[in-house]
Amino acid sequence: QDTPNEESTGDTSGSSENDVNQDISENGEETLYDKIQAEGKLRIGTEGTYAPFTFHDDTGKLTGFDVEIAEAIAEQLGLEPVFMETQWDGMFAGLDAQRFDLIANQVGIRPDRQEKYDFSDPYITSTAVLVTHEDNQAVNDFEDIENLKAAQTLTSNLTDIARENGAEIVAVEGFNQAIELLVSKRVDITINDGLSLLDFLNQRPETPIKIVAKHEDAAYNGFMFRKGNPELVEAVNEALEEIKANGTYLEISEKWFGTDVSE
Amino acid sequence: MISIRNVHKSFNDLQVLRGIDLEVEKGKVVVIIGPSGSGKTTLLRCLNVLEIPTQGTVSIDQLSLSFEQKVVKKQLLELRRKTGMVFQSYNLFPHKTALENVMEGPMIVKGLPKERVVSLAQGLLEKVGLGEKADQYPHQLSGGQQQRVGIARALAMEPSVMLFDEPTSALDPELVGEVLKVMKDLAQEGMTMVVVTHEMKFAKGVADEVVFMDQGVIVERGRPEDVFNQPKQERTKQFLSLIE
Amino acid sequence: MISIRNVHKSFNDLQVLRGIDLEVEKGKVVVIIGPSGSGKTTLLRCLNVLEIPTQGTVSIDQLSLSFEQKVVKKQLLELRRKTGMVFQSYNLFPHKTALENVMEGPMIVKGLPKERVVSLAQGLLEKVGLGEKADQYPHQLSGGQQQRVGIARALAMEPSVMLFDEPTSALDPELVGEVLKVMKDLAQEGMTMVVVTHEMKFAKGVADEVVFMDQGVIVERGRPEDVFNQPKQERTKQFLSLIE
Amino acid sequence: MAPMFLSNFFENPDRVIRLWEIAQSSFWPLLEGALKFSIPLALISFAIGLMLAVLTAVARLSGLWPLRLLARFYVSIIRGTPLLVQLFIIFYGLPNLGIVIEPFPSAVIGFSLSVGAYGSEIVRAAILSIPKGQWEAASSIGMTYAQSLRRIVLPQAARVSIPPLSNSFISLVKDTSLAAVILVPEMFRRAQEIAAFRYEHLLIYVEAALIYWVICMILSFVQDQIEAKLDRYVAK
Amino acid sequence: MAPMFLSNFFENPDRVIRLWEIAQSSFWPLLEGALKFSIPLALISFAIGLMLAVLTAVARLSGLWPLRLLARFYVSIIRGTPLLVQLFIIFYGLPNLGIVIEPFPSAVIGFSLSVGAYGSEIVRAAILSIPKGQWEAASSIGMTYAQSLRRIVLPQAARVSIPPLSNSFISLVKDTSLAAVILVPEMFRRAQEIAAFRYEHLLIYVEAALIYWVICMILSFVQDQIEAKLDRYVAK
Ligand SMILES: Nc1ncnc2c1ncn2[C@@H]1O[C@H](COP(=O)(O)OP(=O)(O)OP(=O)(O)O)[C@@H](O)[C@H]1O
Ligand SMILES: Nc1ncnc2c1ncn2[C@@H]1O[C@H](COP(=O)(O)OP(=O)(O)OP(=O)(O)O)[C@@H](O)[C@H]1O
Ligand SMILES: [Mg+2]
Ligand SMILES: [Mg+2]
Repeated sequence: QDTPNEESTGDTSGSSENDVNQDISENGEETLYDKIQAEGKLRIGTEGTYAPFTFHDDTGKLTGFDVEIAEAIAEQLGLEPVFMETQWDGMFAGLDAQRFDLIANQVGIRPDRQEKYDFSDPYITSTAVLVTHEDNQAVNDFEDIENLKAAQTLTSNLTDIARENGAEIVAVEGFNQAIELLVSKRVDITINDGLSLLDFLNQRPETPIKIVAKHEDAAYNGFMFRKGNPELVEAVNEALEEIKANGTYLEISEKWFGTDVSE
Repeated sequence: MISIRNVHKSFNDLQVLRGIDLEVEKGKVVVIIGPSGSGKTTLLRCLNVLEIPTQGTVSIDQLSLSFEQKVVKKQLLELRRKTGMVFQSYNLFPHKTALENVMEGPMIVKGLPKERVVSLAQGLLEKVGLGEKADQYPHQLSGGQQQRVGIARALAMEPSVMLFDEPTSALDPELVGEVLKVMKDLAQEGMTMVVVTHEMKFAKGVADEVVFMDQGVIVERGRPEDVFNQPKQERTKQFLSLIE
Repeated sequence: MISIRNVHKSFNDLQVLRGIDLEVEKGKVVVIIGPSGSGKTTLLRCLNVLEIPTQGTVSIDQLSLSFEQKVVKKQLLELRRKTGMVFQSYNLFPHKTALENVMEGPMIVKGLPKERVVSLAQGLLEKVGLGEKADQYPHQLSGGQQQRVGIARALAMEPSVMLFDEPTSALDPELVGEVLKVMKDLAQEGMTMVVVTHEMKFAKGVADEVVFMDQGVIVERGRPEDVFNQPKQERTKQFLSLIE
Repeated sequence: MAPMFLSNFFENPDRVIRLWEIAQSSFWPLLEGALKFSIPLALISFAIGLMLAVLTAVARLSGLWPLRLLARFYVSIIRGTPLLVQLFIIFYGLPNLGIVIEPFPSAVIGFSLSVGAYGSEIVRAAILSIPKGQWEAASSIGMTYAQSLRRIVLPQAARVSIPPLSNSFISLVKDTSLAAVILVPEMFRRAQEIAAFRYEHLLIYVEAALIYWVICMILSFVQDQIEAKLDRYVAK
Repeated sequence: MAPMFLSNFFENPDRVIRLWEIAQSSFWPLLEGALKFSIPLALISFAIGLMLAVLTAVARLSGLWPLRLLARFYVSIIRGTPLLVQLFIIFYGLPNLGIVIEPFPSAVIGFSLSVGAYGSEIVRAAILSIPKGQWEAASSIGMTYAQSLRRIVLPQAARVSIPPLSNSFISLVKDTSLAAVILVPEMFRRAQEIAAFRYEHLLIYVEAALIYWVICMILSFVQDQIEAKLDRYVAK
């Protein structure tokens, strides 16, 4: 139960009276990464409500694939990971407001996001699956969804797939809402992440939904950073390489999914 | 015409009326006096059944209600519509003009057509000397004027008996006269009236009978000159000495 | 001792007092009468500067305030503390017992120690005949008892002059006497008093001077027997006929 | 990270210009969300809720204890639990019982029930604040309970309850943002959508807040007008 | 999708048993969230907010127009914009100005400001409801404005304002769920966490709602006690 929320002691204002959005001053004196190293803490923003990537287990402990990868990277960097949990919108605002140093929450690497933020190398490859109600016999593949109602979160590759195939988007706030709408037949389909769907069906096998198709294109998710901190991104990328090399990554991946999800 | 027999009224454990008998003949004026808390208001409220007696009988005209058993709501309303009540604190409807205050009863309760009610109400306002004030709201009227509207409102229902509960005691002294005058006129026209008041001059001049109440019983009654000048009971004497 | 000179008071456009001059010598009782709205209450309120006159001078004892220019708050408070006010509607503090009502002034305003104030207040309550009622809350007291607590509360500040604004007109008739008695006793003890009242018997029996006001001016003044029996002004006669 | 203007304008004019553009381009969609959904939702729910409130208040004051108990229970449940959860149950829970209601009607039901519960306490207090003498005067001219209530007491209670009711209405306007969770594309939902693409949550939320503020100020103004009008029969 | 019991009990007893288990196992974490965060947050914010409310009410009634204007502006801004946005600005906006406040204090600031604004209207109305005669009686025994306010008017206004203030307090308890957005792990956040793992949103939200309800009923009970106590000086 000890989500270390209140431990965010990092008062970044001390060194930045004026240059609020840029963590390096023009003179390049102290970078964000320097500061993190000095404090020994890596502050990670995450939702904490997205199983099996970032969620609270039976004991109330924050865990999940993204959480453990982030922990492994922090350890690799010799830093103490401090997770700070909030909602999707709070996550972005919190990164902007320098309340976190990075976000670990299955954030897809997309060009529009890259305009404002930097990303690490992808640490997971996700596949999209097409889900319908059990009773639905009409939808068997992505080409069948034209003009059907699709429950999708606002910005994701999954939404793009739905849109490209001509579905009408019903915007939802999260995975669970999409499933609720599908079960109550308020929407016809949802295109969602294959891994979280597997986890869901594992927990709630009696739910009257079924996976009817997989998308062939893979999407890449990475850690997200404020722009202007190349040192930190670089360090995280190196650490990611390292844990992949030393087997830690594979161990975590197999623990959660029984397979290697990096490709 | 009006007859109350053995009326008792208790509030929880408090016995407020303890066996009141009273007869008022048609066209007569009865004045009730007595110390505060003696039950005068409660008696009036039992007469128009705003308060339901715990025991006893109340009759007005042909209608007689006995309160030994549970009474029917419809009969209560019927009895009540035979009485008109004028309150110490006027209780005009503040969101209606003087005219509308008077119209409310005939229009809503009797369901008379609006045009007829307007002229009826206007006539009554003229009768109490307020023809000019028909379109004023209560807060724009003096206390005496408000009380006269209150009398007109009660008259509009054409009651068999008018009940007055200290109609002048909230008024500035120089406004008392105008209300008493309207009441005197009513009495002269032959209206049956039961009046709780401490205005001795009115009682002496207008009343046919004076009733002195104390602690829920009628202690003494009689012609005003008798009660005021030669009270028989000690309690009456004592009370009269306090208010003189 | 008390002297008011050329006091004017307007509310926006409404001239309520239009040049009042009044002297009250130490130990004297002045009764003010007049129709509703004539400015009696406003005059009392100017005397204890609850209302600040638009013009004129008010002096009590040695302290004199002229209202031609802006006055200092501190002086207002000082003048006010020389007066004690008794209101028509008692205005007791409902959340405090009778004793606490009386203690409030000496304790909070004068800052006297609590023990002394308790015995002072208890003494005053006994003086007005309410020694037994010290721990009752106002709503547990009758109107006459509340008004007597009001008098004790005003006396507790040891004022140079007591102001009474229709102290008995909200009271049931049989309770009026007990309040008038306390006031009579005060007058006999030599308290300087200005009393607005319509109790003619009190005015005749106790007043040293009667002042008749109408429309913001003093119309007539004199010894009570003169004003009541041989009023000189037409307006006075008319008013007296209305309230008799 | 919106109000950067203050510290960053000179260092970072591009960013300020970008923020300004986002603010401009999001203004109309936000306003549309407000005009097409937030405000109609608030108005309809308030109208229905007000009727419910009066009925509930009268039930609470009635002589029949089952009616009183029912009203009490309704008020307690609605006031005791978060509106968000209530909307959730109506929209995601009722389908389990075979009752499927569209988003907008679901929102109307949820908000009306809420207004009804909170409003009933206001109306009840207002009815109780009318002096007993008014009831008695009405009875004394022969009015029935229902007539007294309708013609004499409620009109006066209306005047008394306008300030607290308009408080409720202003709260309601802001609470419509909760309808986002059941797919009503009202203003706050729009703000979320725009922010999700533009990644400027704070800016757009502040913008939405300003629009709410303007709406609330207009409502307060309307309230003052109504109060002034009803005050015609009350001493100044 | 929780209350399947009704339709599904006989078809699916396993599921009912599972739901019951989930409800049981989530009860303590929810209660802990309520006791450690929601309730302390509400209590602290209410205490601070109440002081703010009295100050603001007195400012609104003061003779100094800049003070009046300031108080008015504060109330208008806070009441006119959603609490969620206010929390957002305090937590995610202020760091832009170099002011970084921890989650719990941020929540306390946000909620206190809110209670202060809404409460000030209640306190102001209560002060205005005290008859002028009370001020005059206080003045007539020589009290200053401050003395009259403190000793005579506010104690009586307190009695009048308890019902609406306790309404505000009950709302506040439920509004603490908004603190989730600024990282305070209060009860509703716990509910979301558990629901995300168990995929039984409706069940757990209903459970949280019931806990809120019980808290609110306890508060109502406390309110009745306080009212009864303060009523000792008022006629029955
Ligand atoms: N509704 C009530 N509930 C409880 N007690 C009541 C009620 N109405 C009156 N009483 C009590 O009944 C007694 C008589 O009251 P009532 O008003 O009839 O007296 P009254 O003679 O009219 O006095 P006053 O001259 O003060 O008007 C009083 O003790 C009063 O407190
Ligand atoms: N605060 C005020 N603002 C405006 N007008 C006022 C105010 N106080 C009194 N007045 C007006 O001043 C006039 C005199 O009022 P005042 O209360 O002094 O009369 P009064 O002689 O005491 O009458 P009463 O016998 O009814 O008490 C009235 O017309 C009244 O409406
Ligand atoms: Mg009476
Ligand atoms: Mg006066």
